[in-house]
Amino acid sequence: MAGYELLSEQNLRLDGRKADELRRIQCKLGVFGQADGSAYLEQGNTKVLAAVYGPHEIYRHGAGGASRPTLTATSNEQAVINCQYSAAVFSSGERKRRPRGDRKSQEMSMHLRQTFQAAIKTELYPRSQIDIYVEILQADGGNYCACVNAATLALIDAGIPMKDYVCACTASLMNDRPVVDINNLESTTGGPELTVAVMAKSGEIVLLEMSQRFHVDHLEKVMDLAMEGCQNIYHILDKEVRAHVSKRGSLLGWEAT
Amino acid sequence: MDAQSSVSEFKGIQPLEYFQQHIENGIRVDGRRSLHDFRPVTISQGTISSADGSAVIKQGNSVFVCGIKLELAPPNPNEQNKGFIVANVDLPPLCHSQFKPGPPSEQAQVASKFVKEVLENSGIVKLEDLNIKEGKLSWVVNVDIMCLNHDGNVLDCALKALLMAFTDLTLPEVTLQEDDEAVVETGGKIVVNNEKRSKLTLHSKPIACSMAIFDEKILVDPTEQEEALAESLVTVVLDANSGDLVHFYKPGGSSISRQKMQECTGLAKKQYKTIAKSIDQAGVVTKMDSKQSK
Amino acid sequence: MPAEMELDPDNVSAKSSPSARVVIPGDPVPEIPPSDVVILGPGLRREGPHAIVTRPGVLRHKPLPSSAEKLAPKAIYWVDTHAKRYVAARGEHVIGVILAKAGDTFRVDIGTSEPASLSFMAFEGATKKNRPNALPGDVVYAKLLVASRDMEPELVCVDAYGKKAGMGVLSGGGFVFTTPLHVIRKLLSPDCVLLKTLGDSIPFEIAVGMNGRIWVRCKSVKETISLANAISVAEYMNNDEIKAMSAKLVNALAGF
Amino acid sequence: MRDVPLSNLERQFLLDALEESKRLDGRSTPQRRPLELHFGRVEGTALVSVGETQSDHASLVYAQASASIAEPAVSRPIEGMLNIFVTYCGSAAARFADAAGTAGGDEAVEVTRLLERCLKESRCLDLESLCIVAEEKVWQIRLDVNILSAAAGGVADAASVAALAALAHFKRPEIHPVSERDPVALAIHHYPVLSTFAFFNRQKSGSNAEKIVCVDPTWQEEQVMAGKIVFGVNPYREICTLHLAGQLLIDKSVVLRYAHVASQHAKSVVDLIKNQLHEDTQKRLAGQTEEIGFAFAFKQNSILQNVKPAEMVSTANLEHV
Amino acid sequence: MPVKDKALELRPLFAQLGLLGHTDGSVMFSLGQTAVICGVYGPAEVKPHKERLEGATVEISLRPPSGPTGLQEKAKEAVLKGLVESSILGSLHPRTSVFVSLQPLDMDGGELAAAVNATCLALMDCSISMRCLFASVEVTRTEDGIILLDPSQKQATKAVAKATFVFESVNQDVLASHLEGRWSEKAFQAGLQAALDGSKAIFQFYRETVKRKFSKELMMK
Repeated sequence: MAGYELLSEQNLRLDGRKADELRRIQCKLGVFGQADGSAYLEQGNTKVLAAVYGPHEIYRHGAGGASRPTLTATSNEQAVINCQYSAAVFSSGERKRRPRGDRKSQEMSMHLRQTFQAAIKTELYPRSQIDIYVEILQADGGNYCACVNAATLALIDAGIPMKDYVCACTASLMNDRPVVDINNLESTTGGPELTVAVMAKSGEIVLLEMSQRFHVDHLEKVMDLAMEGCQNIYHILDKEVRAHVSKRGSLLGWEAT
Repeated sequence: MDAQSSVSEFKGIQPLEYFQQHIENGIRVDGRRSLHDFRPVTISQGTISSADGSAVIKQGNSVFVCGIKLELAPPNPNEQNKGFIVANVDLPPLCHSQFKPGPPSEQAQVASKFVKEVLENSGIVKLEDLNIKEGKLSWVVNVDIMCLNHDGNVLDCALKALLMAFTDLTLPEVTLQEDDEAVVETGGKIVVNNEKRSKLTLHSKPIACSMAIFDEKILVDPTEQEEALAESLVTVVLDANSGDLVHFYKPGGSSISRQKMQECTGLAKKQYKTIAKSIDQAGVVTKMDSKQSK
Repeated sequence: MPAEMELDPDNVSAKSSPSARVVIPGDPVPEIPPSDVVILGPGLRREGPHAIVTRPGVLRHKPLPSSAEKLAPKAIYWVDTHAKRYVAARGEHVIGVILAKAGDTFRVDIGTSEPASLSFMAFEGATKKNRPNALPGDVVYAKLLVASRDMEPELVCVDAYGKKAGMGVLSGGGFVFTTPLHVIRKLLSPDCVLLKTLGDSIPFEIAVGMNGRIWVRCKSVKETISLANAISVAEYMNNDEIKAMSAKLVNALAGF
Repeated sequence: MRDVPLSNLERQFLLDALEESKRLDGRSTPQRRPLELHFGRVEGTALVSVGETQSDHASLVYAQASASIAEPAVSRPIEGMLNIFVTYCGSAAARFADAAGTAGGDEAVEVTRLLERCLKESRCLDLESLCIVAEEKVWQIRLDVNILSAAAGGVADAASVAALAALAHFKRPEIHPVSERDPVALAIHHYPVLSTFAFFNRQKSGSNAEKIVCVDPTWQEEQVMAGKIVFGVNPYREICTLHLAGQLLIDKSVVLRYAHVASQHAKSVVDLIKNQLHEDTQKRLAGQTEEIGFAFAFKQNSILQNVKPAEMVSTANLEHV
Repeated sequence: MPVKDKALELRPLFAQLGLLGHTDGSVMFSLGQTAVICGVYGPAEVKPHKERLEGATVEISLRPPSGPTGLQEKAKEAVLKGLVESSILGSLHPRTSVFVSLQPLDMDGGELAAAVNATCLALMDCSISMRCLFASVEVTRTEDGIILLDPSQKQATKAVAKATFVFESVNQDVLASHLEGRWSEKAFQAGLQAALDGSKAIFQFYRETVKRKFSKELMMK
């Protein structure tokens, strides 16, 4: 498509990966002192910072507001999740005019909120609010996924109870073959992009997004690969969390078992 | 002393009654002797040297400035032989406490729309006159009317300021290098001769006369307070050259009968000639000054 | 205000005979005498000596009763109008949805321009310690104690004797739906056979709020849905049509 | 302004009814509501209503396409542009009645993005045919979608039909320096249509039990649902948009199943658009100018009607009860 | 003044009340082929900073058929606001708001007049207490002085001047006026007279519409 051969004859992609290979993920928990929880994550060249504040009392003028009309009972029964997605003006090739507030950022904020409203045990914190801020420092495809993964780590760092890890991953279709975790070049020149966020252990889908078109018959294999990608990401995140906790724990004087 | 303080108390506590008593006696709160009198008008032209045409008008306590700035631009592809007029009325927070900082207030937008409509209806400037070379270059006339002190009758004042600024306006001579296709884009081949300036032909002279209706009585040139207490407001715009009705603006408020309407137009007709004359005289006096200052 | 003329009562009754008719705002009603011997109900007001219509609808009147009845010595005129938005009126029963708790009161949405307040103490048997058990989103059937254009409406769930008299939190299932206000007036009018006809064959419980909300509960979900539909549909039916529709509904529910 | 709140009783009743596979408006769970489509007098305008067209329980969406000449984006010098703007009008619901014009907030963003994905990112419009001079001048198509009533829910679905219909109906002026040629229709590659599926958790059995799925949810159902899937599918069964959100955990097979249902809906919608378009074109050709436009549609009483004929309501509602 | 009879007739009027489910009053209105949808809420909740103790706050939101809301819409909103404020009995509902939302659908001449008439019908459907009704008509004048009442876009192409008048129903007084182009005194009076005659037909139409709405009610009792 469009002049590029995205998948070579040896089934290698432009950046040398195999079709089912993720980009390198590096992450770190607890990077800020100010926030209640924070994390930094690199997925290939996509770099994200996430910070979590809360639970605290509800501020009326949160960035965003409820996506559906505020239901009478909701805030009395469960925590309000407030998310803000922002991409630094220097994060992509052309300078962005404004870091947030444009339609795509608003949508991204909305999706993040929906995702974490489902994953966090919100019923434990009635009449409270939890803020999740994510900042894209460098964008190279799969922004939503990187945000979800980083926010999951930040929430864990903040000690907020969740039902499960939420992991997100993208997948696409090249020459009728599914490929996982696509980068910016692949997504702009290539075909469709499918984004999945799943609960890692139960395998249930929290969010599913797709753009561009492809035939229904291909949906299953692309989705399968994306979900497999989520599982792999889960293992990477989980390893880092365990390492982080045992390190912190050992500093506090208890032995990691 | 005593009487004075009781008057000011009366005014403060029962503004409507205070006002009513004046009107019943055929005088105005600001000291005018007749319901049909205008407040004194002073006009100066060419006060803003950075503008291509300007005027300041003071009508009672209402003060308005109008500045006209010229720009060059390629004409609209659909109307290759026309220029542009962009008119805007601004009521900034400094002119009255009722205006807050931020986007233009509803009143300012309505006034802008009114001025625009009068410009179109009266045909004061022919857009064809603003064309320099067909399909290549035209004048953009940016008219900005700003209120410095708001004491009623925004529409009259704005229109007077506009008219005076237009009479003051001079256009520099512009020559366009021929047989070059990319003249306008490059901008290099346009020669503007600021020394040689010419007047714009004005095809009409729209004069507005605003009236407030209060208890079946018509108050000409209402102040801000009178406007607030009035039942409805009417603005009649007549062309001083032809006597045609250019605009009859009545934005809601309580209804007026057809007799009242006729009475309003009648009053306006009586007034517009004197206004036109006073404007002309004011213009002549100050024009000399402005020339010297330039 | 010009002084209103006193008018001969005989003259009044002679004038107030024309049948009901459709009127629109601004219409004068010449048959209403320029005096205080009539009561002007909703949709009418006086301007000088004349009565003027302010809301569109059907002009109705209750003629001057015979002089034997001393209790209501005035003729009543009003306009039957169609509206969806409720304006609170004192003493009316309404169905509200609790929005929030604020101090010792509930804020209750009754469809008016501002929420009504309902004190925790305005329930049967309520004391400082024994607070009513209601949450935001719950539905209450209550009576308007205070309703004025300048004040927040106030609800109570007890009558003058401190008894609940059918009012309180509506619990145990059932369905709430909204209809235009004139449907409520029709349902409650003594001439309307709808509820009686339906009740003959389907047992149900109902609470009717003057604010256009109706709560119904039947034995099954199916019956409740049918009943709610039947009530909404009856808006444009006369009594014969209502009877026919009820019969059809009962048959359908029975499985024919 | 505040909306009328949905009470706990209504929520519970709705869920109880769904447990028995019953819906308040008498539909079965996989049943859609009828759609009505009308074209305006001006080319590129469409009005879509969805819901009980015999009462005021209907949603109403108006879409208008217009064109202007603009400079192309640097990254795509030979392509025209399509911009979509969704506004919730004050009449849609009380919460949108605000003169300051928040224009629907998050809800408008959601519908806008869904339409953008469905129509823009799926490249259903042939943007290259909108190029006039490469790198200099291209046609910019502006699509305004105004939600006039949200009384029956299903706004996104109706908006996609209205938007697509407006694009199909639109004719842009032909730029030609010599003669004034007839306006030309836009080149549309394929017709993707949104369909929404609402998911509800079963109350009694465990969380693993299969979810209850409602096609084309009403506004009450939208308030109570646990989550939803929105598909943008064209009649060729190609997925253009997929959006799953809410507090919902869904199995993969479910997604696949409803993708097929959505494509059937797309087919019927595209048939509707094509039929109506054909009728409209015929009338225009025949010069029956009196019989085109919304005013004519109003008079036909086909767009909604507030008199509920007794026959229809009482029996129609009972069929599925 | 040469005046043709046909020129002084209104185009066919049509109104369907109460179609927007979430509003308190609504109408689909058409004047010839010009079509407008209008929805009204009221007396409804008011924002604290807009609250007025002496009466209802009126807000108008007029959407353009396409593109962002511009100066033109703002000016029309101001006219409509004045009309609604002077015709409803707002003092009966202090600290509330009356919100009018308008969407023009098809434009074929007389857009402002159609918006005004739709607003009046929607207010009636909402059953807000009103002092009087209002009706609006557009008139145009051609070069040779012919007055046309309520012309369609096509008929108005020859017009050199346009005027829209709004009348109230009780005394047939003028509530608002809006002029485009130049009018001589005489032509203006002729136009005003034509518009006044036209408005009578609109008031009659209002009555018919309300009669239709209440016809069942009358029959029932």
